[in-house]
Amino acid sequence: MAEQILLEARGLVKEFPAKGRRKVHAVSDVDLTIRAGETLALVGESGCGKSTLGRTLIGLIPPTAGTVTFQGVDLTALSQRELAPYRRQMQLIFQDPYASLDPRMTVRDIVAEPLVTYGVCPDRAATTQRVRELLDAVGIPEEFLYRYPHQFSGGQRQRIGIARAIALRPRLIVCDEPVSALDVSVQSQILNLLKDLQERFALTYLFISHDLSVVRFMADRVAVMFLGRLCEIGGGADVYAHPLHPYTRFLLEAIPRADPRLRDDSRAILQGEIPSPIDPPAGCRFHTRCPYATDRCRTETPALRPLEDRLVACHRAEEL
Amino acid sequence: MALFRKKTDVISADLASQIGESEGLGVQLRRMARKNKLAVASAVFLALLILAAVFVPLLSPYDAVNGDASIRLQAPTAAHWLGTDEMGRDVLTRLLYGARISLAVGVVPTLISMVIGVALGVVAGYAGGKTDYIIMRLADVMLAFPSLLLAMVIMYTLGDGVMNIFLALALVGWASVARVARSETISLKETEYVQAARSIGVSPGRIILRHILPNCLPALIVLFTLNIPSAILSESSLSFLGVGVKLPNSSWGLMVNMGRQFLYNAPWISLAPSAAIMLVVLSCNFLGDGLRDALDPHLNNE
Amino acid sequence: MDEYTLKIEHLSSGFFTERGYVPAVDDVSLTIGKGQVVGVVGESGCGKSMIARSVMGLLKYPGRITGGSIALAGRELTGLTDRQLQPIRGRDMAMIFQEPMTSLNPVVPVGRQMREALLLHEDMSRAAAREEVIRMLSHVGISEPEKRYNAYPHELSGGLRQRVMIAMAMICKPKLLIADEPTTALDVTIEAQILRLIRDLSRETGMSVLLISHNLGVIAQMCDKVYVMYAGRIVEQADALTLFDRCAHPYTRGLMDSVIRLDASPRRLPAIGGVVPNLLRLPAGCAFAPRCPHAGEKCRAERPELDQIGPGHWCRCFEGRRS
Amino acid sequence: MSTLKSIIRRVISSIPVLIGVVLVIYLILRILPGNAILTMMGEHAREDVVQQISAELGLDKPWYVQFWVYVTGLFTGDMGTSIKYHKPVSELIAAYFPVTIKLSVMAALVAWAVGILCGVISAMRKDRLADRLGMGFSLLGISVPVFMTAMVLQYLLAYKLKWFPIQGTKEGLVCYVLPAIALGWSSAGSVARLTRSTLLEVMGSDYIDTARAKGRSVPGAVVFHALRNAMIPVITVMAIQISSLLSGAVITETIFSLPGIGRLCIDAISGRDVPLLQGSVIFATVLVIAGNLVADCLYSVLDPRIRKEG
Repeated sequence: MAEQILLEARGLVKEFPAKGRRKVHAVSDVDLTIRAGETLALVGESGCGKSTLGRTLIGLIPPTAGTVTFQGVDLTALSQRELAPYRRQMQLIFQDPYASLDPRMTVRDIVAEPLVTYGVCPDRAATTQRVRELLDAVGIPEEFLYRYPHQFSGGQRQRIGIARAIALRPRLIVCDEPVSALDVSVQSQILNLLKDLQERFALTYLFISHDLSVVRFMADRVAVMFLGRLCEIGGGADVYAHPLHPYTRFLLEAIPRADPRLRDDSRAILQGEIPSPIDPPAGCRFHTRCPYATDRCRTETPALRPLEDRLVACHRAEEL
Repeated sequence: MALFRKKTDVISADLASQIGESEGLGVQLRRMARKNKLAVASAVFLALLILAAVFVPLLSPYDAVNGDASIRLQAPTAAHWLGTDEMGRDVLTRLLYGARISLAVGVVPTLISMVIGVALGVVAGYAGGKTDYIIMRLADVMLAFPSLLLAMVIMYTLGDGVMNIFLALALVGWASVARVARSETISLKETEYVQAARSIGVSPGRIILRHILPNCLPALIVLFTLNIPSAILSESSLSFLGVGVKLPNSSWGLMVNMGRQFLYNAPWISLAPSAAIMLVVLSCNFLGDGLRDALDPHLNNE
Repeated sequence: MDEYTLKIEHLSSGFFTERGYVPAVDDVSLTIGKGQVVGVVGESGCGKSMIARSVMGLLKYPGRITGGSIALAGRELTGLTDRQLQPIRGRDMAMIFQEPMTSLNPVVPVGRQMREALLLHEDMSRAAAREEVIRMLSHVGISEPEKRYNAYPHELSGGLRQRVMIAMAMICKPKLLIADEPTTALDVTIEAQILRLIRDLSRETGMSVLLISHNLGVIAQMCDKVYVMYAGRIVEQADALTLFDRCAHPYTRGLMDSVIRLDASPRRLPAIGGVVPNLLRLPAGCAFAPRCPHAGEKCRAERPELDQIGPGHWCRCFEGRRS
Repeated sequence: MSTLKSIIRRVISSIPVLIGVVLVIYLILRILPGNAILTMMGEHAREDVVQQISAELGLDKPWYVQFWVYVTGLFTGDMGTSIKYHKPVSELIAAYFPVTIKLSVMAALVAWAVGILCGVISAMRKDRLADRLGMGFSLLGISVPVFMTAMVLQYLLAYKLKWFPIQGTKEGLVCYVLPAIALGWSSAGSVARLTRSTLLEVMGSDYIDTARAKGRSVPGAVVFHALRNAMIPVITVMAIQISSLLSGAVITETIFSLPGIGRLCIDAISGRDVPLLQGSVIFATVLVIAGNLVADCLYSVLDPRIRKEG
């Protein structure tokens, strides 16, 4: 796996204004590196800020603080116009197959939009031919070229969204919950397609999802996020085999296994509600739900530190 | 925050997508025609009225300006379908001449206010922040005025004349259009396909032209067909109050005003133009409702 | 005969649309014993939610029941008018829905909405009802129930709202709880809490549960008996252990294979080819034939019946015994 | 208490709109081509009268100074003096406005009560006779011009059947019945149509399923759950209706010769009386802003999600 760093975020912070002069701490002091050709999964529950982090990394949302360097160039220092050549190399795949395609445009125009925006092809005919190739690469038959989005099933629409995302041969694609709205059988088809395209076009994925099983299949590395902060980053197999951070452990144990024999009602379940990102708990933000929390956890925010070939943000990771 | 679309929404669209044929704008309009007879009838009525207004010199033997005093204040007869007025002129002929101004007053200022309103509304909606605040406060101010009073004041300063009416009604009408355009833009701005265009690097101008406006179209077309009648009503009210169209021009509102003093012995002089206004407004409303059903994307999926 | 809490026989219901009759539920039979948790699993559009709504008599227009019988604790429901069903809904059978975000009235405090469920069926004073609601709120694990009584839905998280929905459903101690994808819209840690809550309440009160889900993990963790549905028909039925151990129908096998294992990293996922069939243009013979790897001539021509292939194990497939 | 705070906040937020209104009227009357003041002045040929009026109106000073004088005057209730009646404008308005208030309030109450009732019935009886009749009535209300209804009512019920006075306000409240009906009908029509569509939409939402699953009957679900949610968008339309009611009032007051603000505007225009016109239009607009304020407060009472953010 190429070791070359494609994208690196340092001290990334994103805060949104909330009602009454309060702030939503969506992303707080995140350091993250994405290596060329890998699939880094960003996993966490709703409201943990993973979508915001994904969009901030590719410059769709301006960060409140911190830097994002892409192939050695600091994007946060660039103006919108200077950002254009880099934005072209980073694309986004969306969650909702029914909202990510413009209902008034034919499939041909939807997939052609990136090509037209950057004048990739000399003329209309060349663009249309290019669109045919892209649709073929994602398994959409040619005769559907001039149809409208609402004439396609959920799975087919997601394929069209993917064709649009790979049109400009990007280096990095952020997939934001790409299969959450799809049925199990259609999900597998799309996940297989994403893996094939990764190999064929040497793509790097930042794969955002709340579904831990999907992440297990897709991810080379996994970054677990809780309330705007990263609590654990490591190789997929290792993290799932023996998680170090208590939140990761509870997350993995909470997954309902498709095996009635594993039904023991005694296993520990994480209690309490997901705290609000508007006024997150002090110290380690997980301490309000963590059964192992100590005074130190309640006051001192644990930094992401190396432990057993992984990075963990927990004071008591060694003892648990 | 709803985590993601619930599965059942996905199926109803799946089911619908397999059933629906290829759906261009043309097909949608044909479906509307089948489903909504009233809208079609209204469209036909309006078309006939416009034709009659344009070709009235050929259709009617009578002169609209000087009448035959001997047949003054005559009830509707075979010769004069809608009777004659106090000057012995044929009411139906005057009605068709009046239609020219009344219909023009329905369409022209509405078009102007649509252009101003959509432009300001979309910019306010897409840009947000201070520009949004300024444009919307201006719209709030214009909407605070009772429209008729504001139009009256504008007509008072500009002086009467058909062109001034166009300007007055346009100035009064743009604010409500801006408000609709702004709310449509704000909801469209949040959709994923607009975010997709932004993430590709499409410029804001192109996003508005290629994504926002086409998807605003259904709401704007419906708004246009519904604003025409309110403009016609405003003009007829202005003329009725004597601050709108003045002689020698004639419009339905003016005819109603002129016929008022004969209301008790020759009611048809006022009632004919009033009925005409009602029919035009009714057909615009039916047409508007029909278009709304036809152009509403998720409606034609069921 | 009423040892079953719910007994459905040859139920058919569907939608009378402009483009023809859509047979969402086609000749479904299902039974739930006292205190038993029964699961109905299948992908979107297989008709599982339609069964739930048929039992409750809450079919959305243009849906209607077209055949079969539904007996709740021995009492036949299909013939009843809406007025006759009202006293049963909420008292003898209750339902919770998939979207906690939109299942509560946004402009009425949650406590008052629960009190309404009580006062519709029991004649007690408002104060007594309020006490019972607060007791029920703490019983489903909601902290500070007095404060939450006056909270509005938008002030509660998804998990809390689903607990309120469960408390509301349980307040009249119904014999049957119908849960239509109760945790699909929830995060995995909250989902675990809600599933455990439903299971504990069922055991505690002997209440039967009809659990509808597309997630095989949820079904495996919760259900004693499982019905697998495809295109409006039951294709396989067995107790949970048998089904997950040796399922017979190719579609069930396909679903089981596409469940991602956490302890393996396969190169590719097995996927069921093709698309969910269009209920308006169902193929002759077995509905799964177009997507089935073992489909033969017989499968495309005739419609297989649901026949027994083992103790409590039924399968609708000619080749059923083979796999 | 948070609702009081939100009410005060809304009153403050409507001040800029008010100042904007005065500015717009002021500019229209002075800046737009065909300056209204000059047309007014043109009428009085004699030189000394011209001097006296321009001094009185302070026309020699730059327009923004005049504007400032006018605005500060407004707050003290001094809206200048009417040229035609040689009386302070505020005095005239004080005399005329009760008629318009009575007329529009009666029209509004009748219209909204009928509108909501008709909308609810049509929604409950969707696509049946009651629905067709209700929607037909509403559509006619929207389509028939106010002056037509007024004239027909006056001709039939007042002139022919003599049930109501033909015009004037001598016989007290009964004089307002016909004008209120003529004025209210179109507003009732749009309220009915909107009530029907929002109610139908709300009836499809999940919490109505929940209510039905609790054992609520359909009418019960409508009364206890759907109606309150459906009223929220209807309130906003009612606020917008206030300004069209006042527009209609001008016409009905003319036909039934009721001495209201509308008539005052007409007299001001025919008498070329700028201060009076300006004063009465501003007053009418203040009524609209006040109406919107009431609707806003009702809105936050009805919808807790708004009230909380206050």
